[in-house]
Amino acid sequence: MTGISVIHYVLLSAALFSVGLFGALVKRNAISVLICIELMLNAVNINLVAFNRYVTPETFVGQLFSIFVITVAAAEVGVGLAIIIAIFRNRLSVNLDDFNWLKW
Amino acid sequence: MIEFAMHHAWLVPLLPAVAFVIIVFLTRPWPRLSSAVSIAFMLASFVTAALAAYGVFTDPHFKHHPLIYTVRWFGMQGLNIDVGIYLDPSSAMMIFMVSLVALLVQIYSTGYMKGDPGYSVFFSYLSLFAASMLGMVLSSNLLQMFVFWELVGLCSYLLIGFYSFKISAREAAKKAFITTRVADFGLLLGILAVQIIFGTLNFDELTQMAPNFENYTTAGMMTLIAVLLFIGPVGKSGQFPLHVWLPDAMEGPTPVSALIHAATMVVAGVYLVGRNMFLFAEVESALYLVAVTGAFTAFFAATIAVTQREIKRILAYSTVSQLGYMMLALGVGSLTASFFHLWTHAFFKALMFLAAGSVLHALHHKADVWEMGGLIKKMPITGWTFVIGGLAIAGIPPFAGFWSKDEILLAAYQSGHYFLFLLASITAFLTAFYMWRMIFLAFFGEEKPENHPHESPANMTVPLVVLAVLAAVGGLIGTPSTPLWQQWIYYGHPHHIEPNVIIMLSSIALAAAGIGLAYLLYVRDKEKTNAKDLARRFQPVYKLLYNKYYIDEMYQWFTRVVVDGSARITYLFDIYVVDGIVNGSAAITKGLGSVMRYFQTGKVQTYALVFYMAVLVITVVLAFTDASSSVLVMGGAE
Amino acid sequence: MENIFVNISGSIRELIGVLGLPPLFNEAVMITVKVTGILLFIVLNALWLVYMERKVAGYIQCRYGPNRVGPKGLLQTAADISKLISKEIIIPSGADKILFLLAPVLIFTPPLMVFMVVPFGQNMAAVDLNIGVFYFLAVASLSTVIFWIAGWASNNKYSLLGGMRVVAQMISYELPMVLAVLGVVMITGTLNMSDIVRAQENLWFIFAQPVAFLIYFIAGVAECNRVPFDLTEGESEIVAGPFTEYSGMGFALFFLAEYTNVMLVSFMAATLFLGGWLAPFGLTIIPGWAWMLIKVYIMIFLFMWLRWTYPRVRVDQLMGFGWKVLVPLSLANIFITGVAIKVLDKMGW
Amino acid sequence: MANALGTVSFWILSAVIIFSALMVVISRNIVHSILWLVVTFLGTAGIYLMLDALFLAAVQVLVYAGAVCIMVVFGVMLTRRGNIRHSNLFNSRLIIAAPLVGLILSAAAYLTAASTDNVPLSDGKVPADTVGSIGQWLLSSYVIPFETAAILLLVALIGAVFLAREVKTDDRH
Amino acid sequence: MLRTEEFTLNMGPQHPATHGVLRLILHLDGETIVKVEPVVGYLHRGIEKLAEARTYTQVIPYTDRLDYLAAMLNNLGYVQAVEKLMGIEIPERAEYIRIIVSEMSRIASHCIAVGTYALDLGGFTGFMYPFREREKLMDMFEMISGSRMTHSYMRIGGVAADLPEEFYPAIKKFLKEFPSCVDEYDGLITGNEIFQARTKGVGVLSQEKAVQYSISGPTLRGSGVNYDLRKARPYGIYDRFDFEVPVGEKGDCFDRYYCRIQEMRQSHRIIEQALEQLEELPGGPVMAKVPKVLKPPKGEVYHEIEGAKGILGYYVVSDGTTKPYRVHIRRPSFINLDLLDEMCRGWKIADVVAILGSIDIVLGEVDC
Amino acid sequence: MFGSGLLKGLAITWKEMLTPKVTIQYPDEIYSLPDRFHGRFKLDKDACISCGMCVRACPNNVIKMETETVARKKRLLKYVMDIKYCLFCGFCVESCPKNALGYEKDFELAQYKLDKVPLVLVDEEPLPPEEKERLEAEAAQKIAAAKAKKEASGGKDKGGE
Repeated sequence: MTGISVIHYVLLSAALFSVGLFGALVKRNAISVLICIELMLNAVNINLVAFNRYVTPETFVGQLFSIFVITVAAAEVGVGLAIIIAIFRNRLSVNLDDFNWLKW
Repeated sequence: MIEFAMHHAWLVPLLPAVAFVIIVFLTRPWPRLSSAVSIAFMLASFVTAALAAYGVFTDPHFKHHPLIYTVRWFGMQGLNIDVGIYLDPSSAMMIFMVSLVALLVQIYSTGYMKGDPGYSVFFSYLSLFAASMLGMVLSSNLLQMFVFWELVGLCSYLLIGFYSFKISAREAAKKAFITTRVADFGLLLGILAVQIIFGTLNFDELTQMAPNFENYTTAGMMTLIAVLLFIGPVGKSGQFPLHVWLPDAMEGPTPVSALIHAATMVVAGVYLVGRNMFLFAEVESALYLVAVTGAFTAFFAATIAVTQREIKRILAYSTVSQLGYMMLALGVGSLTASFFHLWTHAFFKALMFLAAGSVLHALHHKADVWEMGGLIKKMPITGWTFVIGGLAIAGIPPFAGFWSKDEILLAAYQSGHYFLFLLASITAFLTAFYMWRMIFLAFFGEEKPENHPHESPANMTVPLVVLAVLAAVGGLIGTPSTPLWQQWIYYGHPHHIEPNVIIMLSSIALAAAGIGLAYLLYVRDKEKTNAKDLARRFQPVYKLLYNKYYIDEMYQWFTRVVVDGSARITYLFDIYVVDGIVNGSAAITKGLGSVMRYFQTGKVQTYALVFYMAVLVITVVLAFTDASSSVLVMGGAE
Repeated sequence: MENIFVNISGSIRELIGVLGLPPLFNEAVMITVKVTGILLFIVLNALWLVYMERKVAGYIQCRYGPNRVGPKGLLQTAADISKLISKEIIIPSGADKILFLLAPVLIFTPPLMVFMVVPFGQNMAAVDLNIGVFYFLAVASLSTVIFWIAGWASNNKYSLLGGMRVVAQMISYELPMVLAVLGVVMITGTLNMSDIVRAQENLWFIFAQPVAFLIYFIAGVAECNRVPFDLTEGESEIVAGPFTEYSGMGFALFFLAEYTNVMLVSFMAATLFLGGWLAPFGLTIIPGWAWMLIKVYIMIFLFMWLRWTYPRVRVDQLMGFGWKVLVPLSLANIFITGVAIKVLDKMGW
Repeated sequence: MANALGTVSFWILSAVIIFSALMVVISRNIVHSILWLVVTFLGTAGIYLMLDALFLAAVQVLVYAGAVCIMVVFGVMLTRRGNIRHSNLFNSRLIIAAPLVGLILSAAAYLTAASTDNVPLSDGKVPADTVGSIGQWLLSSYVIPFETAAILLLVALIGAVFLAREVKTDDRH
Repeated sequence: MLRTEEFTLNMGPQHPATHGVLRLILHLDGETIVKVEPVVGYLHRGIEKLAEARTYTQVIPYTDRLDYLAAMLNNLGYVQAVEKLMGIEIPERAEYIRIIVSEMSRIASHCIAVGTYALDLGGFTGFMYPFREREKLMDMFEMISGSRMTHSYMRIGGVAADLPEEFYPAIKKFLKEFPSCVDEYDGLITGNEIFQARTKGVGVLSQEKAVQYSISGPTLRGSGVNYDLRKARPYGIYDRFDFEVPVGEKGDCFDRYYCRIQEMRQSHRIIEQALEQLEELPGGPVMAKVPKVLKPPKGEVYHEIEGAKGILGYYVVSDGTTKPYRVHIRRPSFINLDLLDEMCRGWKIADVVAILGSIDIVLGEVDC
Repeated sequence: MFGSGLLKGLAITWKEMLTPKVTIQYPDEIYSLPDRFHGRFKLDKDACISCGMCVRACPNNVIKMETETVARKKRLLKYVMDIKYCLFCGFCVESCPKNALGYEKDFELAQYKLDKVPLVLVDEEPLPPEEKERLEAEAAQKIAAAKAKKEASGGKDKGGE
């Protein structure tokens, strides 16, 4: 076994992303979908940081991107939860399958 | 100082506008402060205007070369709109007159509006009104003029409807606004036509182009433009048949009426026609239309005024009538006479309105002249200034009205339109009659015991006195022996009309006759039996006149029958044809949609699923088929 | 005296070095030794603090406090703990068993993790982390989750209410705390705790940043859920908040964790504002770590004094105070600090 | 030796991350999901530490584990209804989604493995003062995104407050 | 707009803040109170019924157990009611002793009210200091009657025994120290900004509502109604003393609390004056001449006094035998509790505790 | 000023912390009880005349008294107070015409066993029948002797009982 290289991290990221994607596609609870999207964002962050470390260690572009991603994720969770709560107040449900008013 | 004022003439409208802003945003809670701000700014504006006017009138250079400052407002391909000032003798005269009257009205208002809950607001409106009018006067192009024109309309709406708790005030404000809006539509069309045909709206450029209009368009088109442009003034200046709003406009506070009727709103139309004289002058027919409209309006309004009972209403119809005079003068091609009358009329009409306001103030808004009487003893300043105004409007020399009216009659006579001249002469007689009928009824005769009039405070009488002086001597700048006016304000070349002694004398005679008749009917005859008898004898005529020829009722009928009827027909068309098409296409879409909607579940996750399927497919296709794109996916350089 | 602990650790290192094992192993052993030492220190201290709290309470309330078990009641806490250990752990029906049992264990983790970077004295931090202060704030924020787990897993309405209160309160007061600490960080320009202590050689930051200290202290009290911010366990309202259903050892662990948290906040206050191991008035005869302890104990006493003096605030007052007073105040403090730094910099200080 | 340690910790952390992420998805109780999510985040922070991103690791813990999860917990509590033990179930798309995700993962894995040689690796050293460097970067080259992010957070804050605000129908007094 | 689910919380019967076994069913919206349902009766002992099977004298120890925090006042009300029924004049010395002990009792009760109120709001030390003073009072009660809480000291026709000699130095010491102690409560509890923030403006009880619901005692006076039976309808010899009736302004929790603090000072004044006048009296009997077996004439009587919690009334019906036909007690705590729901609505859980504490109920009295 | 109240509170608690404590260390130190203290009851058996006033005065029927009449004289057999129902109102003590019933300064009445709770003040066996008979006889003799004496003195001493 040769040490750990960037490929390992990318594979880890891919796996995490897949799990998150899977969750986002198949969970019923809206909040659950939201946290699965967080998983996906985390996978992206791992990728960014890994490439930053192995490709351009002297600069911090990847890390900076990650910081921005984290920022956006925080904002997204805040607003997303607010929307879910608002919907819940009206419909008394967080089941995404009940939210089908997006058609006609 | 004078130089400064001339080159910074934009300050004249700007100062009242600033006052408006200050009052609205800062000083509204403190009424006295608001009025002080308003008057201070107005005074500054007046001083600037006076200095600028002085500068213009002392330098002959400006006779033919107006002072123009413009900046580009916005520009694009084929449409360049400037904004700027256009200072020539006409506009200089106007800014001087408007700012002076506005200033006096504001000073007057401090007394008249005292204690009103909307005191500050009123002054802010007055400031804005003056600013709009001054801006309009100084406009360097038609569009700018139109903008201020509309602002003037807005302000008049606000001020007429100032007592918005009164239904009649609200109705009057709406009427004024809608009527003038109707007319403004014509004006806007005219402006558009000018822009399309000449490609510019600037007066200086248009002045160059208009004489050679054949290069751009046909004579018929020119006529159309002129007529369209004229529609605006017809509305704004209360010409027949759009005069209906003007008498109702006295629903606003009296200082507003004075401002509207004397200096600002209504003369805007006259000014607009005068300003665009270069267009009208090119088409005879348009000029004739103006003349006929003016003459008819003058006569028509005068006849109505004979029978009216409310003091402000009589004055309002007299305004309509006098405006008709001005239009007539323009129509017969005499800008000089028209503007001269505008000038004198501003003073005596403002004077009379303010005096009427003073009377109403004293009588607690009892407006019927028949219920007044002998007021001159209790209110000497108001009474005598009113008498001066009456003499001026009736055309008794040497008061201002005589000279300007004489000028108009002369111009009409010389233009060869004798019928119009006749109409104008009769109007002069009627004017003298109904004016003095009012004066005799209100100020002379027996005092009515139920009235307890008192003289108004100084801040109301001082403007009256100032205006009375101006009404008395304001015409002396344009007498045949001192033709200062004629040297400065003219269209084309300096106007020089030989004084016609016959016309002069006949006009004096007519005026004297009118006054005399009024004296006979209303002073000598204590019981006024003759007047009543006359009214009874010519009952149909009297009723017709008293009801203002039923014009309002005709409009009502027109609206109800013609407009509503045509609307009904259009409605049917809309329902069956237009809606048919619309609904038909909707039905087709709906039918399609009912099939297609099964693809849209409304569930986000399903969409995401499909989305990722596509991602997968694209990735696989890109990565495994095309060598060049696989680089894209796999990254890095080969 | 000053370097006694450093010397001890050095000699241990030498001792292992003799064995000739790989350096990594040596490092591992050293870390284990340090961690064990710190753990022992903390747990024993927490026990002592429980006793101290009760003594302080007693003296403030015209009584003696514990005085039966052992001399002057010194063994009271030990007795209590042994009693609690011997008690049955009751798991309420409907509780989330695993989480219910996990929460008291986990509650110790964040403070202990933070203690790894606290400089107990000169060169006496187990790990001298580059971003020490930030690490403290980050890890400390984890305990919120654990409190909430305890509240939620109990399946009790009071517990849940308490859990929600903990979360709301700690989140709200974390923000002013971070911002208050930021004032210090701005002055020093480092997040390393040892460096921050060294930067206070001339002037303790309590004098340079009095407002920040005050905010930090108030936020610290709230973070530890102590009076007047002890809403989470306000016994007159929601019985004992998240701990209502805990009995026996579970309760004891929460109890000790509270004191660990108090100690942690006090240590941080001493480090950030009170000059850490630096001796005041040149009293270097007392070793640095002792000074540190003295300062920490002053802070802890302050905590106790407050607790036995003040009533409790209401939950909306608490949140309002946090968001409407402390946050703007700390922002203003940052702003003023920034301006002051720039100005002093320009003046050549 | 250090290399071996790194390898071992990488595998451990990866196992923790993937396992806890799977637990996030599989748990039938939404609260458990969130707690597993915390574990995932902490594992990710560990990965950052291995990648010499000390600051980012702390940010990850502070923001994700400390704040985001708490927020989600609040969301769960505010939308609680019925039995929380079965609050996080699968829906009917499982049959399609599972193979799809599998395919995506294998495609990604294949492509990653296939493009191993294409990554331009660098032997540079990570600067010692990570926090300082990040600060420098944020306030020089990236000051506009930085400020934009600040505005984004503000907007999100206001938006969230507005959306989640309860419409009060009656007043207290 | 649908609202979030209502949350029902059972506060009590075993809860630290309910002052005994009171159960409050709280209907919550988040932490905000929608409705409070007090459930009483956990401490019901049937004292009124028990009284029917006892002789007139034997009822006295049961009255102790109504408001066990101010037992002397309960005794006083009952014995005065029976005396009124029988038309007994009691010796002046006994009157003075009664005043002294009942005002002491009032202070003792208010000490508890103030202390537990501090405790309810989380200030534990504020709980201990008033207890210190109460302890001294109870020592004195022990000297007088032999019991610390349930004294049974008063008798129909007087009191059980004259004051003992050792009582005088003790009460003088207490009177000297007490004002500074009240100052201490003021400093520790009243003046505390957190305490004020918790109580001011909370649970406002309007003057009209208070009168309508027949609220009494400091709870009523906190709402600004100046009604104290000792002033309004003096019983016993209360008209001989100079004291004021403290009155609140807004009717919030703070005013109710602060009324109690001020009442303690006024009671202190009354005791001082009573003691002074008592010492000038010659010695004499403390019991009127009453027969050994009491047989009041047929009839009924209602007598009310100003208790520590409010107006305490006794309604006694006699059928001419040795045992009362019916005894009914108007318990101020029970009546004051009526408005709890209304005062709590819209406030938070923590405020329920504050409001309940400010009403100062004793469950022994509520449930009777 | 905001905060002054908070500081004052701190000052008060600080002062109190330094004040010497007066707590009595209960089992070690003895609390001096006043004379009137209502503690354990004591009965002067010799003074008691078994009149039953105390039994009647008790509101709660705490006192159980058994007597036997021997030779027209009441003799106290059992005097048991079911102390768990006692209100300590003191009516029994007050009602005692002979001041035979009184208090002790002992308040530690707690017991480990329930059957130990009742306070047994007098517990004597009834006299055996022969002893009783003997006493009766003795009394009868005495009476007879007295009668004889009376008759001898000629009914002078009438009130002698």
